[in-house]
Amino acid sequence: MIDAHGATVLKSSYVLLIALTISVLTGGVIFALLQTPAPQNIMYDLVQANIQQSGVTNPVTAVLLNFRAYDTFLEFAVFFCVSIASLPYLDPSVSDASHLETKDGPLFSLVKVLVPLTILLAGYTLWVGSFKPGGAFQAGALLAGCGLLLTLSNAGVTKMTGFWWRSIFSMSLIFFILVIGFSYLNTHTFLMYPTTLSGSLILFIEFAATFSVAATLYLCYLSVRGRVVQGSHRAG
Amino acid sequence: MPINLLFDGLLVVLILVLASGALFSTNIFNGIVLFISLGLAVSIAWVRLYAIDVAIAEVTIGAGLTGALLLGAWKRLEIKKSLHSSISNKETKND
Amino acid sequence: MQAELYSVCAVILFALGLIAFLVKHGVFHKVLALNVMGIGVFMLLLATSAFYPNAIDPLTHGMVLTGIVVAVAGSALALNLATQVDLPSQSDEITRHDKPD
Amino acid sequence: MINLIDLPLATASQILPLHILLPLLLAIICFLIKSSSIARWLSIATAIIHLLFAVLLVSLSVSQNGAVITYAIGGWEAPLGISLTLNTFSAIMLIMSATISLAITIYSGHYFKDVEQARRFWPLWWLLNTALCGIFLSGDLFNLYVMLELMGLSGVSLIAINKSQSAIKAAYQYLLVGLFGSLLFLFGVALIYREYGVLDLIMLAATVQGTLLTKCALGFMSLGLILKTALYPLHFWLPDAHASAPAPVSAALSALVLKGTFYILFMLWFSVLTPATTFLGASIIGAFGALAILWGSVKAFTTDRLKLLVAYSTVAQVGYLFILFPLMYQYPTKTLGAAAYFIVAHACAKAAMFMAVGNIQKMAGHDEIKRLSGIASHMPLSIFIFGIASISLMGLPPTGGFIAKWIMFDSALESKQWWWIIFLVVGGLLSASYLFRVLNLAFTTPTIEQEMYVSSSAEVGLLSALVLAVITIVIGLNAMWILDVIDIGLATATLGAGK
Repeated sequence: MIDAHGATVLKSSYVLLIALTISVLTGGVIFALLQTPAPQNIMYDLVQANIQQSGVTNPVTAVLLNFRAYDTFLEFAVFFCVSIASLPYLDPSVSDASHLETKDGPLFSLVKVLVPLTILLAGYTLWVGSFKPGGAFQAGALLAGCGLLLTLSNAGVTKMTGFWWRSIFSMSLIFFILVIGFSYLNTHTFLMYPTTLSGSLILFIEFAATFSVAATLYLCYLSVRGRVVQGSHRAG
Repeated sequence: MPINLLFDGLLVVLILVLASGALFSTNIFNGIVLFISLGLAVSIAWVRLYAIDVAIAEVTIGAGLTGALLLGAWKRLEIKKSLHSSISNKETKND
Repeated sequence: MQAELYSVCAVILFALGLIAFLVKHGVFHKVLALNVMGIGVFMLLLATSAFYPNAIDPLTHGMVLTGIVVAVAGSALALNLATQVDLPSQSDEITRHDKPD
Repeated sequence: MINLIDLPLATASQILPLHILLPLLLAIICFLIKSSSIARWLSIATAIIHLLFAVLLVSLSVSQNGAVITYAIGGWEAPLGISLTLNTFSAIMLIMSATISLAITIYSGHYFKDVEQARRFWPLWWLLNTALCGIFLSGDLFNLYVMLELMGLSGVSLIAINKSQSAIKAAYQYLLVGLFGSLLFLFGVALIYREYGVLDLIMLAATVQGTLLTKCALGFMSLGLILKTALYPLHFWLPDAHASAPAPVSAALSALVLKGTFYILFMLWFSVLTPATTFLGASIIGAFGALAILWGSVKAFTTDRLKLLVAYSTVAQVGYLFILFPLMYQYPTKTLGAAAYFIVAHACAKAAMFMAVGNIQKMAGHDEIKRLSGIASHMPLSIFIFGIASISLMGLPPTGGFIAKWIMFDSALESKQWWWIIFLVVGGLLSASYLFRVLNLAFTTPTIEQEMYVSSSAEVGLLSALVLAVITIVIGLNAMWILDVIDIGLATATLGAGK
């Protein structure tokens, strides 16, 4: 039915039937959508009224890490799950000397400039998230991109199953739980930060999350790319 | 106002064309490249919809990293396929 | 008007992804289709908040950010598993053609 | 035990977030520590504590006479923040999932001898538990989506745990189906948000109307959830996924994960988006449920592998759950009790059955039904558990399955939809035929002595499965008492109050 590499082709009559059915459905949904008036906009006022207590001035960060921090917490759990699932597929010999680029190649000199710049940019994105657009996910993605550049240029890759790597993968959740515990002692409510500290606590979580997100995304890339077999690009 | 709307309209058409190109192209590599361009076009749409945070995330994660993952997997499968076919060629020769 | 335009585009994107997911085979097309469906949903959410350009609802932005990150996690796992599956060998190919589908 | 009636509600509801925090914390610890035996004992201890919390919650819910208990996370009240909600139905789901996960935890400690596999199993297993508790407690539509994804991804990773080709293929297919289903659900959520601008379930239930857009949204959400619950004909992924996973994972997937998605669907239909539902829609779903009973039973009868047989029996049993939809529409109070009873009875029986089958497969080295003749003399306990679970699945007294079907009969008669009874009876007969096929073979003496070396200590790991089997009998014998508890809660609960 669903095959990873399947090249089987459905009969064109089925394709036509599926396309027709979905088109009719789509028409119905669009018709219903255009009939419906705009929803009441209660959230804007609510966010504006409470943003003073959230500790940050960027409303999106306030939503992600304060008002609906529970969702973000679980999203970190999703990422954590993916990192556990991907770890066993990581080939330990992933960094063998089979790569296309040598240390003198043009890519390497580009990387030498790009990597520190990306790290700086990631740090800026993380820090700016509390009052302007930006935040942990964007910064984490930038960091992961940085790791990706390093891999492309054949810089060394460490074994990612060690204890320190594992603690980086779970760092976002650990810091989050620490913050939850600390706040609980003060406010006696799950996930309610003490108002005076909330800004720094949010930054604390985002800081950890950046590394976890970056490490997980990087791990995903490495495990998906797998090991480039010696001399294979010649054979292919 | 109409010029903005015209821009939005063109952007929507571009997005739909890129999406159908990415989904229904027979060549996988072209599909992936079109998908990455779709991500970039969509992030312009996010800016138009007043969501700059989301636009940054879309460029870095949606287009950038998903694209890198797709390309990495594609390359791996290509290599696997070529190895596979060379092995089966050898087998038939031996027979 | 802008919000409506993008809502309609969102639904069409979702439908395109839906068709491609059901019709196309192979991991890349499936993952691309899922991602396009996701983009459709995100566009619908953001278009909803664009009804009030002067009072943007940040909840939708939060949801879309969460959604994008969850989508990339799912795609990564799918690609990961698909690259672990061995290619169908010659004999598999033959048996598959014999099977009445 | 603390007398919860005297306890202020605000203090008592502090247990709610612990149900998510505790498993998640354990997932991290199990991931970080190297020793799988420490992880195992920690897990067993935590599972016991978790069960105690669940018992506390149920008594809390009963002491509130089934009123909905809500807990605003972070102190942010509903439209802005997310709140956890607990009603009697979800309290029953929680205590069921805590009991079964304790049993599976103990069983897994014996099952995973391979250190690598065990080390991967524990963190993923606790993430799955987090997601399950999260689903039963969630009071927010978008949060439900995140929980669904967490449950789907951890389930997929658990299937692929032994890295065999068939397991990876099944996991891949399950993953695609899961992601697709979740996206359909999310599209529905986006449509709902487009119309009403709120995500909180209780607020939504108060404002929702039966407009065309809401109907579309409900349609998409139902489709996604039905796909994830594996209702015929969208069940195609289930047999592979449940049969290629390791036995504890199969038990969890069949007994708990399907119930999680079913719970969301049931709640959406009968307590949140009720104005958008129609009797016609419910009847169509019920009709597919009836087909699922027939199809699943026939496939179970013709398959030649024991694990596949149990997986197909899950397809059939899911059909009964969907027959509840049209009944619920006409006769909510009684049917709700039937739903709770059926879910608990099936979960216990199916988990016990998968554990027993896993043991048989492990000891005999295969699970081909033909070659299992005379196995009862080698593995009496496994076959005994399989037998009790079978009786419950067939719906014979004195098990919980019997009571569940009895109440379903009753509500079918009361709501004047007698035709469903035909399917209930035929389904019972069919399941008897395919289960007796195995039991019959297990007790015949094989004509040719087959080589089977089973050490007597091999069945120690099955003690928890035995407990589950005993539970199916206990809930069958104490039906009146349990039904009273359910009725107290459900009579006043918001679930079903919409009708």
